[in-house]
Amino acid sequence: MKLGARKTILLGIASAVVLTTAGCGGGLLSSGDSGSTAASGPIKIGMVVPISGSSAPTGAYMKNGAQLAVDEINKAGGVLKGRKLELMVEDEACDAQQAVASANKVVSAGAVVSVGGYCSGATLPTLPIFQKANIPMIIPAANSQDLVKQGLANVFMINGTGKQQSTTALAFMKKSGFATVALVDDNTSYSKDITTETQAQIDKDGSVKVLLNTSVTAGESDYSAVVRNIMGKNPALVYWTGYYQEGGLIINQLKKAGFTGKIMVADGSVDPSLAKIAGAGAEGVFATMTQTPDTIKGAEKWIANYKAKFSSDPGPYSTQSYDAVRLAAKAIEDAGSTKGADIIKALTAIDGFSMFSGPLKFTPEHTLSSGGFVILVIKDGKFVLNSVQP
Amino acid sequence: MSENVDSTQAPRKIGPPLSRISRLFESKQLGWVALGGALLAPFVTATPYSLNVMTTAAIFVLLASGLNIVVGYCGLLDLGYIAFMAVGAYTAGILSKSFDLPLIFTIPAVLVMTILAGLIIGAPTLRLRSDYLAIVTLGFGEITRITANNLTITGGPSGIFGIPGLLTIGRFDVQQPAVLYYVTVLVVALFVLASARLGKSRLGRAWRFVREDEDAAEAMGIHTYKVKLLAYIFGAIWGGCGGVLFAAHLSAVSPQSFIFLQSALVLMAVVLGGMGNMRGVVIGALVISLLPELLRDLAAQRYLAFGLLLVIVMVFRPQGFWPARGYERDRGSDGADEAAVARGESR
Amino acid sequence: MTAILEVKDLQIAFGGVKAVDGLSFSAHEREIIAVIGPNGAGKTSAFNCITGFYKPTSGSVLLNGLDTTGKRPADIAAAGVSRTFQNLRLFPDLTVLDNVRAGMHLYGGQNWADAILHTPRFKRSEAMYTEEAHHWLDFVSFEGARGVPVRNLSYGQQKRVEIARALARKADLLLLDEPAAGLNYSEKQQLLALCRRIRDLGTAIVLIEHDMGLVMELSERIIVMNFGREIAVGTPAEVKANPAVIEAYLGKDDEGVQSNGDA
Amino acid sequence: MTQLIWDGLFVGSFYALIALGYSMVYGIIKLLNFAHGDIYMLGAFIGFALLTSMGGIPASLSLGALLLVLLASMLLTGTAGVIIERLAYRPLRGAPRLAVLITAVGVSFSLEYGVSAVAGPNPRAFPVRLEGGVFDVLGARVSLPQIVLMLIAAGLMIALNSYIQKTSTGRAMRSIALDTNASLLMGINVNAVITRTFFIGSALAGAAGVMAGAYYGKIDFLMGFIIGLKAFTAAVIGGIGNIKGAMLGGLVLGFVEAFGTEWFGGQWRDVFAFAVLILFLTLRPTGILGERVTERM
Repeated sequence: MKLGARKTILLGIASAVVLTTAGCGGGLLSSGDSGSTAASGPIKIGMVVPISGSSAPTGAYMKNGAQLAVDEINKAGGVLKGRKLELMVEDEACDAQQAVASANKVVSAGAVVSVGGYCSGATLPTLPIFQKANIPMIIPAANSQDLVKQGLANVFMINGTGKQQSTTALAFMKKSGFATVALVDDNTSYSKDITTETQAQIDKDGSVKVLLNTSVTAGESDYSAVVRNIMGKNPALVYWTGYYQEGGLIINQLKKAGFTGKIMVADGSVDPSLAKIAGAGAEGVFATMTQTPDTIKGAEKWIANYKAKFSSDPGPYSTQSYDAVRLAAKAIEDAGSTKGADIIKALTAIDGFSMFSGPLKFTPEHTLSSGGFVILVIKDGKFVLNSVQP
Repeated sequence: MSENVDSTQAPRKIGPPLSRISRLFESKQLGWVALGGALLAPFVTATPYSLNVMTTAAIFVLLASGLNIVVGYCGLLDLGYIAFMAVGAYTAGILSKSFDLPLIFTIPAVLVMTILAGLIIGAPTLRLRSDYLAIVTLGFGEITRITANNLTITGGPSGIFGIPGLLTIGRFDVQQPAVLYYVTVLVVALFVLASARLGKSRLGRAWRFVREDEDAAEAMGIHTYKVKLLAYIFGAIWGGCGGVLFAAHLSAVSPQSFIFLQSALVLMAVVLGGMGNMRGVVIGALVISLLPELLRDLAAQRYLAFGLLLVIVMVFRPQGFWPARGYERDRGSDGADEAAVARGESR
Repeated sequence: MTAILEVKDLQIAFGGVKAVDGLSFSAHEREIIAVIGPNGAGKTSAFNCITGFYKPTSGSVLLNGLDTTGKRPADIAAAGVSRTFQNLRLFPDLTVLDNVRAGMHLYGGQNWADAILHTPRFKRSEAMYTEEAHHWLDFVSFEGARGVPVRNLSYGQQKRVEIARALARKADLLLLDEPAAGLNYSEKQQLLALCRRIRDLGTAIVLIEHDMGLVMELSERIIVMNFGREIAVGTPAEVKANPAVIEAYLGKDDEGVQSNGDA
Repeated sequence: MTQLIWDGLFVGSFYALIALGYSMVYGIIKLLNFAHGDIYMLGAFIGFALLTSMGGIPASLSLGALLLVLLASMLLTGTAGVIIERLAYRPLRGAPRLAVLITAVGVSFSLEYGVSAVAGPNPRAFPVRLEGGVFDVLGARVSLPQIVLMLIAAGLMIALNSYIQKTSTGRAMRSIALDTNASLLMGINVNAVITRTFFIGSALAGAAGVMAGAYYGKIDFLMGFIIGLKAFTAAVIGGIGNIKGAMLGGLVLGFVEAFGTEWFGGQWRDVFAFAVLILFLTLRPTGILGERVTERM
């Protein structure tokens, strides 16, 4: 009786498998092409951003920005004679494994363009996936030099690179006469990229002196060690290139320790919460950042739309994501098709497409010709455009 | 109070496998059925996504079966197991990238490195009491991650990317998702079989003796320290090979993939599945790795669920959902023992 | 012929307390020696010193002529000692057979590679393990299921399994720590017979026991301990007559009666 | 230099406060309460919730309000600790260590992701800040908040110590630590004492959480993980199960980290702490003050 039972289950499983095999499509035997370049119906746009994890809030800002653009375009009649856009958001959680899974999901779903990418470390392993599928990537936020180093044809970055950011930073230091600077990163690839670039450019330029270039461990509360270090060197400017969580703490603790010099943060720290965490000490903190709606004249209408739609203020990279989608739509329109190769061609050809960061033209290595970085400063707990610009 | 006295008082009861179902689950063929299912799965769905998810799951199964040797068989709680995978992945990645080798040729080096890692972590700590050991392994896990994050040879925080594929022979590239999936499944199957067989050998029994009562084991001439170290080394090898597959699968290795959370997930797979029972562990691994993919919307809450589940399982069913079968065939037909169990329990 | 076990001036102290204070005795082939004495006399401590679970403060232990003082238990077991514990120390979740197989660990006969590849060698040795296990269970006349976890067995059965495990070690010297504790009269009689059968294998037995009846009937020599010291040695008759013993043990007969009664 | 010592001392007092809970629980039921660090996190969030519910607090009253909240959170985290012990640990009393440890890991996860489910994954800025004058002591900048916090910490530890030394409960705790079964025979209500132990330990951790929130100003649901491990390290350094040792260990670890980061750089800070932990466990598991435990057999 035992044997009998065993046989039946074996048979059962086997037959079940066979049936499903015969039944469903998408299997090895069925035609592998998952209809990514279908000639009709909505056009899928994939977006892999952090929905969970410590960077989740930024992911939400990006998602909203992209959604706003999609809705506007669809309201205006879509692309390629009335085909609607459809945004597909998947979680990246700043983890390579998650990102790869999500990227594959997006590819499988037949997206024709990817407009995601926030954590450089997690975005890097997704490059080969989109490349294999020949899907263009318009990366709105992640900006590590490593992304474009490999010179992949399908990768475009519309956020300023670490290099461009550090150029702006250096220019600002020289212009406002900061002779000595301390570079502090949080040991993430994004952050280290900026410090290394800054260090390199300063060394080349020579007019500013780096007194200290150090890293801290993200996720801790007590940064007295680095604070002590900075106090010892007493630079005119501290340039923090990490994210706002630690940035706020370090600013706060620097001020508590009686630091009299100025502090500047990179775009990763440009978040409303920075000032909240840093407390009173945040006043007068500079930031290197691409234009945000609050700093762009004539963007009030855009902000109003955003607020009306999501009943919350736009945040970091809302604009870049918004532009990424518009750019994708434009490229598809120009290409006149949803074939990856055509869209990539169209993207490379684009010239003068107007975005928040200014008119767009890609450099040979597919980055912005001008990073569009500006200097912000915190006034009454809000980031505003600084009077002095490099 | 003494550990051993504790373990005998452990609130466990392993009932006899009376129902037909459980007998089926104990059947020898089950492994083959599972393998068959895994091999046929791509015929059902072969989108890059599903293949990716299935490959990840398979690698996770390998990890779980490795940790099962350490935790399940030998009863050593390792909270930093993912470190071994990190060692494997980084060794493979660095070598294959810098010498532009197919990953497969890095395996010897990986073995050496992981065994070394096992010795380095195990040798000083295995004399510690189990709870100290747990924390120390956790410490080693974190140290490994942080070191990988700080060194330049490991590519610092952004890690290593653009790693060459597992193997390419002429126009045949193992890196194609489907092919890679099959390779992974077969490798994993072999490892799972191997660890299951180890569990049923003299060494495997020695591990269980150590788990149940170290002193009694010593008294029978078992070098508990050596035996534990062996468990560690085998666990390390399993993890290291998992690392190679991981590197091949993602073509990139970065520190964020080796946080404590990952170690904890593997541990959950082992504990929930049923410590010491390879079949249970495989199921546990599949559930832990596939469930979040199936219901991505709940992904954010899954750790809460897992945490609660751990507590509940430990309190109400410490041996896991599918515990190791506490029975073996007696000299006579195995009807005898069940009858006897009834007697045994009626006492 | 050389003694299987030779204990010379064994001493162990915990803090200030001297649990064993200068114990010396030796055991030969086919000899059954009983160590008796009131609770806390240091009998079990002495056992733990001999088997390496305690490191003696001073003195030496020789097994078949070679010095095993302060070696780790596994090595001493390999040198030819096997033991049972005062209160059962089986592997509760493992089957009866596996518990007995534990005693055979030193047989070897396979390595991990054999296990993974399931080589003929592996199959042979596994078969041998099982056969031996059954043999020793038969030897201790263990009836009942052998494929079930020992935790499901009765106390008496578990005691048998523990002895079978110790025997499977095939040691020259067998240390039994209160083997009769908690057994009823008939079980004790069976134990008596079993000990004699073990003795006839050529094994030397040293047992700690409170049941005077059993001790007197079974053992050729009796060592009486008190406060860690050996206060008397000799045949049952001699010890019975020894005034020091009588003093240390007021009414040893009650002892016997009690432990007979508590079945 | 003096700055270095002062900072070490300050951080160390936090570690000590949490280490106490570890040490007490371990000393009494040999349970490594993996979730203890998350109780600290819980305390911070409870404090956060209470303060925000109070609404705007004038700076003049902030310290008073903070003290109130501190006490309230201590009560609540203490209770939480007791509940956890009841539901998760007590059923496993006498189970193998492995099972209990895994349970503790589970509890830790439940707390972390439970809080993140309720309060959201984003870090929160603490509503009330301890701001205050700064003065110079032998070249070290010492701020009023720091002194206040360290006084509170010291006060709590002294109170605990005298509680354990003088009261009958304290004696009971010590006797259980020595021999649970014997204490049972002596008619000590072991469960009651263990409950009390969990309450006190968790309350102290909760206090540390609120203090950290008020001083550093940022809290998030994972803040307890690393500091929990550090606190355990501190407990081990001092000699686990030893109350004075826990305090000492906290301070020592504070120094070790301060000097370590000074010499090796901030990114190695955790490596440093863990290395110390491993060294102590392997070379001197009884810690600095822990007396030699007689080997069980």
